[in-house]
Amino acid sequence: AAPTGADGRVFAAPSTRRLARELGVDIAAVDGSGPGGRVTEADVRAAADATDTVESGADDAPPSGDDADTDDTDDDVRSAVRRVDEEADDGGSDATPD
Amino acid sequence: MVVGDISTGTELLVVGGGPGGYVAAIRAGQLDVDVTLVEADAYGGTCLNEGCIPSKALIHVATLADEVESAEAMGLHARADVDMQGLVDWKDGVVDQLTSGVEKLCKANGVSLVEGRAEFVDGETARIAHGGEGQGSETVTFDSAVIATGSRPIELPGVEFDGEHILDSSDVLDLRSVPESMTVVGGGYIGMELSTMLAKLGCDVTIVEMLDDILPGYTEDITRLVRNRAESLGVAFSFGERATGWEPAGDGVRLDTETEDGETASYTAENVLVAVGREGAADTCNVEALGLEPRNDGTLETDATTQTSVDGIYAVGDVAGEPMLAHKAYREGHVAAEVVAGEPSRLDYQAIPSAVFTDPEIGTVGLTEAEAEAEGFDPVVGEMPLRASGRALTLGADEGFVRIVADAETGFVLGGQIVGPEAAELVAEVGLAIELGARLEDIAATVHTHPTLSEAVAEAAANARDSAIHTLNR
Amino acid sequence: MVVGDISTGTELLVVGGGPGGYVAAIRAGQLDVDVTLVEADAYGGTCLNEGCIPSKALIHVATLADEVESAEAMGLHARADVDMQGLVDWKDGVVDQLTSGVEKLCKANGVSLVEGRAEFVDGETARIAHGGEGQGSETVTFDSAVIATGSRPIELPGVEFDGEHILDSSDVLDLRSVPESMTVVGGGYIGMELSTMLAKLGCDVTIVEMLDDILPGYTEDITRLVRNRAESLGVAFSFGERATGWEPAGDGVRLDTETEDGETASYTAENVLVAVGREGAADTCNVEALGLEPRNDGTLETDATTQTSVDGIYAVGDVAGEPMLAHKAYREGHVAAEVVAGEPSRLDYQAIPSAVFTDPEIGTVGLTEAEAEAEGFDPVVGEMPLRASGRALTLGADEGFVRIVADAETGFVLGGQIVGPEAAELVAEVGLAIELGARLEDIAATVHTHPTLSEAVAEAAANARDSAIHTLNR
Ligand SMILES: Cc1cc2nc3c(=O)[nH]c(=O)nc-3n(C[C@H](O)[C@H](O)[C@H](O)COP(=O)(O)OP(=O)(O)OC[C@H]3O[C@@H](n4cnc5c(N)ncnc54)[C@H](O)[C@@H]3O)c2cc1C
Ligand SMILES: Cc1cc2nc3c(=O)[nH]c(=O)nc-3n(C[C@H](O)[C@H](O)[C@H](O)COP(=O)(O)OP(=O)(O)OC[C@H]3O[C@@H](n4cnc5c(N)ncnc54)[C@H](O)[C@@H]3O)c2cc1C
Repeated sequence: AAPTGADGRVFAAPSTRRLARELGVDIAAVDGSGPGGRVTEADVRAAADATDTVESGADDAPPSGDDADTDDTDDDVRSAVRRVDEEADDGGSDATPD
Repeated sequence: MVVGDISTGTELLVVGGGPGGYVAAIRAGQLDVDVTLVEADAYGGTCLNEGCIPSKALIHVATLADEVESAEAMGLHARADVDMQGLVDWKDGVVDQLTSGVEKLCKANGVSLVEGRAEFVDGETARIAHGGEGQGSETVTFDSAVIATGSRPIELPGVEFDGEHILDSSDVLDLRSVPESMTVVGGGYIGMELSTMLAKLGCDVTIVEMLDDILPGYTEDITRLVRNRAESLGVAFSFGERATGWEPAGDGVRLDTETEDGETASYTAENVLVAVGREGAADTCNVEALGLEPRNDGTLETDATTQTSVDGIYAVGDVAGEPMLAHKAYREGHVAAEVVAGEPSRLDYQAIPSAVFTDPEIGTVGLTEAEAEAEGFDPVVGEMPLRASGRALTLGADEGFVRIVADAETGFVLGGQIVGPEAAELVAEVGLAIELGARLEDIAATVHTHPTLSEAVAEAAANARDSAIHTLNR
Repeated sequence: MVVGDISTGTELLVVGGGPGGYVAAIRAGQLDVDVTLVEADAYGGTCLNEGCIPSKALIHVATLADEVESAEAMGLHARADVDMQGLVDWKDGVVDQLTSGVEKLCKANGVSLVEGRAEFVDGETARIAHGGEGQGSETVTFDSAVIATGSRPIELPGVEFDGEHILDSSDVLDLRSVPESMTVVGGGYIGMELSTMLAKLGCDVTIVEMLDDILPGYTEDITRLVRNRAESLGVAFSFGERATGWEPAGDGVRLDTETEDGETASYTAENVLVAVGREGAADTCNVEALGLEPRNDGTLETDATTQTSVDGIYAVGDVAGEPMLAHKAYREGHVAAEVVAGEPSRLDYQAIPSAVFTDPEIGTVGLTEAEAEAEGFDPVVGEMPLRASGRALTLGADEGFVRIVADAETGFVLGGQIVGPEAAELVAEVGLAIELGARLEDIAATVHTHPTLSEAVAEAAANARDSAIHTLNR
């Protein structure tokens, strides 16, 4: 039997989980707006924005940016920003049975 | 080079060049960490030299020989002889190609390679004893270290390995001829894979297992298929017996066993393979100098960053505990390197897949129905039997199934159990679905190529939604 | 039963019991639509009786025989003889099992089955002529109809099929012995699959193709691998030649060809297979009575609900046009049934995968790099050559690759091209990624079982992100 992930079971893509860590968001505490309650990148970003306004970051994950200076990571952060809009309308797949 | 006098510094010291260690080193190199990899024996570790790769190479050829000899019903009449020496030589060539590939990849990614056995001196220094007489040693100072020293087969008291009568899995992968008979102690995945392979090569195999079934952790509807097929290949099983000792008997070995009730039995064969599990090898590099204490099974405790209880000291792969699988080692090595490089990496996978390369093959990932219940889900299960799969029938295979476990409420895919040809490959799609938080509908609505076995994955997902086409819905 | 006098009513009439039709009927039955399926010949259509299934059954056995006879380097010495009659008998058994399965599944899902040829009389009536002399006919009235009459091989003027000298693919799948030689007209996927199979069974094959390469639609780095392997199996190629006519020649056939420049050539062999594509069979059921006009290639135009230009009349499968693949037919049948049942179903897939069961096997899904560019993406491509895959080497296979195409900006997976063992299976994971809108990172971050070919999918995705471990990054 395989162990579950060390962060617990979260229904979100690996890229979304990584984004949450970069933004200092505890993804387990995010309410998912995707199909079935899946956590989307937009949800994570909204949670990050909400946290920012009260000026407190989750202490579990290191902040993104300065020390994560690989091309990979920077690209992903940039591209993820652009994708928020696209991700927002994937709730529509609920509408098609089977 | 002045022998015995060299002292170098490195940002990251990786001890052990198996799947855990070499991946950590390569990934660290990619992230511009100054990294040194020390390997005492052979690059690629157990996996490439005496584990995954050699076993699968031998299994492939044994299976091909058996398959073609049992294909009369398909109009194929064949006689196949395996020359074990030739087979092992070919396997050695495959291993050499891959281990030299690992060496090249390390170098290309900027990893400094050192051959020798590393032992920690303190939290920032290790001594590396070079192999062979008078090869001397060197000292390395490091900022961080990854312990990737792997595991070794567990030895049974009274039935110690001697490489001649009592063999471990590595010995079996280097046989120069097929023994007429073998007693195999242990019906775990290594015991079952090698027993099936040996039986297909014509060896009379008897499996002695302490528990009352093979393949612990797998449900009975899976183990039964593997047991039945092994029996039809001539493998005999004795359950509930513990090996206690052995005697030479003629040219072979008499193995003595005992049940829990004290009943004894004995099995005589050309040799004995003991495959009763593996234990961590945390004891090869003096971890005590770091302030670490291995657990009873020789493994080290780690957290989601792969870090041990000591800051800056990481452990990955078999030495970091179960599941002792190469791809778990890969992932841990990857995460360790990224954490050392300052990335927000974590072991955050939902599931580690497993495969057993028996006949039929098994591929599983995530939760079984019972596990899903235990985790508090209300599971729904979909199944597609292979006898209803066109592709399976064209392969002459009709035993096995694809089973998908999901959460009834949300449809989220939680697990998959697959038995049959290419099960280890097919489980990849289910694994991706689990990681992505995909739902049954997502798999069922994805168009799958006809005729393939992967269609059975989609049909199983549809079956859980009562909309399968090629199998009856519940 | 009073012959010729029966008149029944049904909500949904499905004409044709191939993959398109039987899936439409079963799905409609599941959704409690009153459905009647009419089949003139054999349940399962082309796919089960003379297409996908029989071809793959024969290919499997021919490949097994060839593989085992070329395994000396692995220590496996074998001699394999295929008795074509036995092989075809076995294949017929597989087909029977599957076609009777389709019949049972139809019944279990409440589908009324009628054997006979349906012709439309008007927009709500069809006449069904029962097979055989004096079997009479019946009239069926319907609310909606699905046309699923499939396709047939295109006939070449001057080289018409006669089942003896000039064969179609169905004839080749029913050969009672392996011909010594065969000229194959057409290097598309059917021509290439059957040529490879015949060559492996010992037939001397010459392929005559009008274009200048095999497998139109595939890139040259893929077709080259298939061409080279076919050549090493003894297949000869003549490109740029059009078949113009034939003559009996001794016990065989002399096929005449012409280039664009008017140069002529001829090829003599035991027989000729013509496999130059398929055309829709919209002309079998008098669609004109519905007010429909088939296109030049015998297919009908449909929309995303599978509906034709006439309300309530749907067309699915080969008769609805390219790609003429069974799994495209399945999906269209599924959607047609759901639309008839009032569900908001649409053909909304992102990609239809394809496989070619040549040697090596090809599996593709979604966009190639060039197609992605043409669609306005800035594509990034990741690749993992199989010679760097441990699993591939243990299978004795090192030609081929996994290639993943993604959008550079977002990382969204757009396509995959896979060449090598189990390519048709492996492409399933890439298809799921495309449908789910997954990113390269998602595939790369999913733990894949070692040792499997599916790891190469993850490595290709990682390679596109410059973080592959087992292959060099660009
Ligand atoms: C027969 C068999 C079949 C298997 N089949 C599979 C399979 O199909 N799939 C799968 O996933 N797993 C399989 N495994 C398990 C797999 O081999 C291990 O999980 C994997 O090798 C663990 O990798 P690792 O890097 O942790 O350790 P290892 O591969 O054991 O590598 C450890 C390395 O560290 C070196 N080392 C140890 N101490 C020191 C030191 N002090 N200084 C320097 N170097 C040191 C060793 O020489 C060794 O090379 C199999 C194992 C066996 C035995
Ligand atoms: C050699 C070969 C290999 C192939 N391999 C593959 C493969 O590997 N993968 C793949 O996806 N596809 C493959 N195909 C293509 C595949 O077979 C077709 O795409 C598929 O069968 C199309 O299904 P269909 O239901 O549209 O039509 P068909 O399968 O052609 O079925 C149509 C049915 O309608 C019946 N019919 C026609 N007119 C009437 C009428 N008026 N009344 C009653 N019944 C009627 C016919 O008897 C027939 O049974 C292959 C084809 C060939 C020839």
